[in-house]
Amino acid sequence: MTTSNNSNTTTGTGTTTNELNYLSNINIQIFSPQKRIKLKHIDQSKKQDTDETINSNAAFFSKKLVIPGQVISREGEYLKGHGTFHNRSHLVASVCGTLEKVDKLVSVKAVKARYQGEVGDIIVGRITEIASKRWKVDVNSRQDYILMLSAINLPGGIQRRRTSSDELQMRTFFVENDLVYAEVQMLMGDGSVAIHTRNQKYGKLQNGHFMSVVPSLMKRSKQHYYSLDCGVDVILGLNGYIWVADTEQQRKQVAYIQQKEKDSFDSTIVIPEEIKQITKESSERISRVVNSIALLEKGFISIHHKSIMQVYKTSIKMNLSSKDLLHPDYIKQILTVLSLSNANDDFEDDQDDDDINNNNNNNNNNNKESMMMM
Amino acid sequence: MKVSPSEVSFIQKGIEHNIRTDGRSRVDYRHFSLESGEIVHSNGSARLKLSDTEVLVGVKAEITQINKENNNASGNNINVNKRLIFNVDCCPSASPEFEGKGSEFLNIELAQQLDRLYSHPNVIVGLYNTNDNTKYDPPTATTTADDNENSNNSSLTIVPNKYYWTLYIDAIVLDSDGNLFDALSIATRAALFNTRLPKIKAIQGEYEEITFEVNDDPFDTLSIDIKNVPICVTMTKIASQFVIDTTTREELCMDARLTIGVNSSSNICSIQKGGISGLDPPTINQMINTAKVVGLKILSTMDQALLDIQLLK
Amino acid sequence: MSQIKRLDGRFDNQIRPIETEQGLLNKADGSAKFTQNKSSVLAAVYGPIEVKNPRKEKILKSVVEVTFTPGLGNSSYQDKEKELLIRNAVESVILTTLHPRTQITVVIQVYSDDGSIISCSINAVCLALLDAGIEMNGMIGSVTLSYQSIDNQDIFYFDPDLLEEIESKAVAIFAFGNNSNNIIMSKVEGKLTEDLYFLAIKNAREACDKIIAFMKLAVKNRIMGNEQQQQQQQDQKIKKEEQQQDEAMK
Amino acid sequence: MKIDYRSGNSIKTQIPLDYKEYLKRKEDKQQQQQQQQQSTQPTGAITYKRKDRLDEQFRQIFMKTGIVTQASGSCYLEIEKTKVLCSVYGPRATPKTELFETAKLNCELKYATFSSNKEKFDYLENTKEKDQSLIIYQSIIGSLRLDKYPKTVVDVYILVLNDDGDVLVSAITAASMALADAGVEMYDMVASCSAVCIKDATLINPTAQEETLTEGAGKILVSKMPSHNNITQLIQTGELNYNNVLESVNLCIDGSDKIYSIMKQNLIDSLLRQQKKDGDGNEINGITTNAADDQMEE
Amino acid sequence: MEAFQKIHPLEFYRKFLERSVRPDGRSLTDIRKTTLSVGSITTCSGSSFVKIGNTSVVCGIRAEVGEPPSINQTGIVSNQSKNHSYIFVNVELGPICSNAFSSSKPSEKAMSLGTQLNALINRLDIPTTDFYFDNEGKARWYLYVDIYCLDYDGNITDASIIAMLSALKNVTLQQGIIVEPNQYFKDSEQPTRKLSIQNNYFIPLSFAVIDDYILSDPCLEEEKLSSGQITITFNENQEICLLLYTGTNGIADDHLKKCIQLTKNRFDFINKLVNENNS
Repeated sequence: MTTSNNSNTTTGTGTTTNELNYLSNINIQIFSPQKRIKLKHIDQSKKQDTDETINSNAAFFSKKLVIPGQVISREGEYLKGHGTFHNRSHLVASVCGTLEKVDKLVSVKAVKARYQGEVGDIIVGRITEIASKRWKVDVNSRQDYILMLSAINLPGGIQRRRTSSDELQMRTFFVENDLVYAEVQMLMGDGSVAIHTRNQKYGKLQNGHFMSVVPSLMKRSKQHYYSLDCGVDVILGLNGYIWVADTEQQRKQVAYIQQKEKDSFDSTIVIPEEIKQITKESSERISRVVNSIALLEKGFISIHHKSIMQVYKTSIKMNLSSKDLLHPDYIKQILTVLSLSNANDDFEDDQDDDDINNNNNNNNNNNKESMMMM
Repeated sequence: MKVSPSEVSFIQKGIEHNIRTDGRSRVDYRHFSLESGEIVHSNGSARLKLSDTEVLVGVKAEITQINKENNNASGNNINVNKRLIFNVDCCPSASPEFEGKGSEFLNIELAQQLDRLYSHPNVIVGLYNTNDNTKYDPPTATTTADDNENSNNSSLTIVPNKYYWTLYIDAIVLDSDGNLFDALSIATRAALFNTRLPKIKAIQGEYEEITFEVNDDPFDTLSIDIKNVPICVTMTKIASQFVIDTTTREELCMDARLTIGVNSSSNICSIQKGGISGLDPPTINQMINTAKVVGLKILSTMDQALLDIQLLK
Repeated sequence: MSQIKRLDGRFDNQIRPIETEQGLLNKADGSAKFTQNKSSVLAAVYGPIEVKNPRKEKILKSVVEVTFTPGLGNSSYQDKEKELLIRNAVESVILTTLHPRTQITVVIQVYSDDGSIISCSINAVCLALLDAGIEMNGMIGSVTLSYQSIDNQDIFYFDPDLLEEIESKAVAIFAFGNNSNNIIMSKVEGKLTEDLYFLAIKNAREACDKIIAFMKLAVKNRIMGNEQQQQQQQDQKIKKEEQQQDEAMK
Repeated sequence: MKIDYRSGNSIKTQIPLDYKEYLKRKEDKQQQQQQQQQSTQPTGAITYKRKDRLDEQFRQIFMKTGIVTQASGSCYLEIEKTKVLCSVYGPRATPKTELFETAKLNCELKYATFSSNKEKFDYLENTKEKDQSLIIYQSIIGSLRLDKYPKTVVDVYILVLNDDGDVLVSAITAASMALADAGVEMYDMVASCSAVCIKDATLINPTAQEETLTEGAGKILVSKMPSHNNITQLIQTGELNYNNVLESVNLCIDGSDKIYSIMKQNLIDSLLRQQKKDGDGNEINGITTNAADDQMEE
Repeated sequence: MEAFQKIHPLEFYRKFLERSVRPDGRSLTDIRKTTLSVGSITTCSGSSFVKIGNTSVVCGIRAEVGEPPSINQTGIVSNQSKNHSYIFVNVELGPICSNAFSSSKPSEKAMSLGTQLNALINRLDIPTTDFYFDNEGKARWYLYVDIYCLDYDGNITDASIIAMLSALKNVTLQQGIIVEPNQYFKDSEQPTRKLSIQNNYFIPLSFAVIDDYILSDPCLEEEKLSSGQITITFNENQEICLLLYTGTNGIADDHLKKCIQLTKNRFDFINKLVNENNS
């Protein structure tokens, strides 16, 4: 469709340092002015293109899309839920999104809106402020959520009352900008939301990569912490915050922390360098997973362990290096591949754990196959 | 955007392994696309999208009269003879931090950086006819200079010692995901390439006054030769290594950065250090050297692409 | 000493007729207009009120703020100095310790400036303060003198107009209170010998007493609610008295 | 609010040029043009020879700390005619409730209106002052241990009284000295040096005349913490080739080492001066108290 | 002792003043050491540096050329339009000299001081011919006097006046030629001239009033504690050029007399100081 020039050359300037051999990947597309203007006025192909993606997304959601002001039903037929309002005798949508019906309650879930917590949601957040007896946590929502001192898991999992000395030592647990893995505890009457980390699996996230996507791409499921079979851990917070880390390294880290906590609690645990260490291969894998997620977001496809792995494998099959994943041309290619394979697939989120294990095995096999193909 | 200390160390680890979180090596550039001529009312414009970094540059040419009063005041006065005037505005849409006065210092820093990059008098080597690519000779001084005629960018002269073109280069940062310096310099170069100046004939009237005859044929215009126009490459030091084309997240873990301007004759046109911590001399040497290679590569790729477009027309 | 006739027909020790009006603004707590021929000033007082700028707040005193707005154009550096002089003079009569952590704002708007503008302003502010019912330890009156020497004769022009101010060798501004002999404010610009300066102080003190007496009467009339005509008659009477007294003084 | 220093005058004024100089410049220009016509050499490359000193030689430097009594630390610095005063206030608590873990550094450079004999352009001057403030800020911030002073502010004010070239170097050096004088914890002092490249010559510590000799000449500024061999600021403008850049950077590095030794000496001297003052006082006190003790014992 | 000074500064001072001394060892009438140097700034036509105790100011004068003022340009009668002045004074009290000042807007103190100095200079009666750029006065010199305070420890008025005076005395104006209208050139072959203020010195002295005590040459602490300030400036003929009293409590005539006498006593010193440095 474009007359763009896409030069993708690699340099062989064998000068001085070794690093320069990696010098590559400078891609420039330049659109000429005249062409560009014409495109806008005459060439409709681009527009159709976008329509197509919307359609495919619509198919993907397999749910009804509404826009603000669109009449959903007559009054009395349904109960008014979030994102809707009554106008004369009609129930009208107030946001752009998908229609959801639970019994007689109808609500519209916005396609792109800030996250709104519900009790039991598993989320990833970032500490923004330390107040008395509480932390404030940014969770991609309208306001900062609150993590009470009493709602955290004390080191070593000891169950005891929080003393005033704990209050003074709040900085040893979490400081500003730390990432936490938590669950929504309750919604307070004044609109504020409390979260808690009172479980061994929750707590501070360290030594991994953080990224954020649109919250509506996240799906509620039984599990949000996945150890993908490529050796990468992902935490898919329902608020659109995602954490990616190396399985092996995280396992060691957890073991180390537990060990340390037994010895002495009430002090900040500094993780030694050797435990922070990850191999080059695993950074490569992490970056591929990260890019897969970014690609899914670009294609507006819901993000869960299956879709991530699908992209991951497709990219390996296509023999792409992880950095190429985000090249516009490849994004298009992979998305087409995905939409083809997904057309037949009906997504089931509520899988049993066994199921996942099975899948994992399958995936492992697949992985081997693809490796062999390569 | 914020990062926690453990994220910083994770990013550093990745960079030491030569694999960044988005899969690039230390000296990989992100994919970028340039569009030019978007702003119809300007003389030239370009929009650059480098991943999530997006900048828009517009060039507006104006005729300026050399003010005798100012000019005779001091021959050393550069301000009067400045023919490229830069202005950068970080739009609050790029980041909430740019709201209000938040971007004031960044704007100045970016504009001054561009200003430094273009500080050499021979940045713009000449003009050529857009139609047939023949060189266009600017009118030269026929009479010996009475005033302090400056050699700076003399190709932008309309009437020697009296009138010249001033190019106002306005850049807007629409979205930001790091590497603003490089993005701006590349977009500026493309915008200059895209710039079309109308042909102007000055007619000496009776007495002192001069009237202009502007050629209104939209295709019979002048283009700027960007052969000597530099771009800059920012080398960012993170932990023990340095990388190019950083994302905002990487910039948050940076120790120091060095922005190096390079032109196609592989000369260094400007250097500016940024960031809090220091650099040792060997690293600086290495950085300059790498920047030179990267810069030349970007320039050659860019020139090739620009040339292709011209042929396509 | 012989009387000297000035350009506008006054004698050297004669001040211009005073016209005052109080309470002409309804938003302000107190306001007054003070007019002497072509020099005319409006003063408005707000307070004591909450301190707007917490930095300026004083723990033991109320803050006095003066804004001087010239009749033409924006306020300049010169006006800042006038503000400072007026503020200092006025601050010394207001019992600032009575209302700690408060602010008293004085706004001065010049209608027209024909000399002696600082004196006019101080007098106007004094009346406005009275009108606002702000506690003061006494009244304050101000007068401007210009010094000129003609034929080796030293002459003080009382209440000079702009022309006289410009052509003078020196201009002296004084402010006095009615309950002490001390000088509240004094500014001399130009060239004046020491002896002449003290002579000027003596003259100014007497003139100020007259002005204060006039202001007292004006306030009294306002409180009594007399009809305007009566007031005017009385005004004229006072003026005559003043002139006579001035003459007698010499 | 910035008020033009000429605002009091309704008449437009200008600084007159020297007539002889004007005539000379006119002549030069003609010559240059003739030369240009003859040869195809690029313009702007004027040869220049220093008369009074070597290319890598500094002018006389004088500095003195602690001269502003109201400030926490201050330094007055002279490089022959270039005169700069810097004062430091703080670290002091901020009224802002905003929480920061390190101290905030503010840096403000101002030119006195009479500091240069060029025409003053208010708007441009303002951005120039801000830009140079930023350069100074970046030069010195790396040397300070600001994490030692959480929730505070350190203000650095610099006033240029006389501009005869190398203002930035003077300002950075003075700022670092003033900070040391204020007792702000730092890793090392920052020494700075700049150079101008005219044709093949690299002139260290240029004068105002040398700085403006050719427009767009290569200019380099280096700030470093010598004891860490750490470069905190590096700025270059104008077109230079790679080798030239390296060469002049190295020259500047050597230059800043020289400046550093002067700074060190000055600081030690001022310390000794202070100690002597304090020491004298203590001595007197010591003797008297001792004497009193003796008496008591007896 | 120090704590007492910090908590009750006024009481602390009273204890000293009762014994007729000040905490820094001076008697009530002592003036701090005053030094002066001129011509240290090369980029301007005249300059001076004055130090009174710790207070230091630098004054620089830029000379520029412009057309002669047209008489009664605006039609508005004001102090300046009768004799269009050729000298413009500006005082800068920036954050560099004390943290009491901000850089964003000029302080009240600076503005009123600037006004006073402008008024003072306009009463100097320097002949207009002194400002002629060429012989006929087709163009005139205009002097911009900028006074920067470097260290603010009280009594900035005296320092500024001395600095302004000596800088003006230091100014040398080069006669020049006019090539075209609006093109002015200095010509070093033509004679230079100095401003004729030789016999027009200003002798300033400021006082602070604390309770009933009058302190000459107050330092910052004393200025802060004072209830009133007096500034007196004499000229060579023992005439008062500027006298300013401001304060919250009035002042008696006797006190003023005393102050005037003290100022007169300073005459010789200032005269010598300025003359020595300008020879």
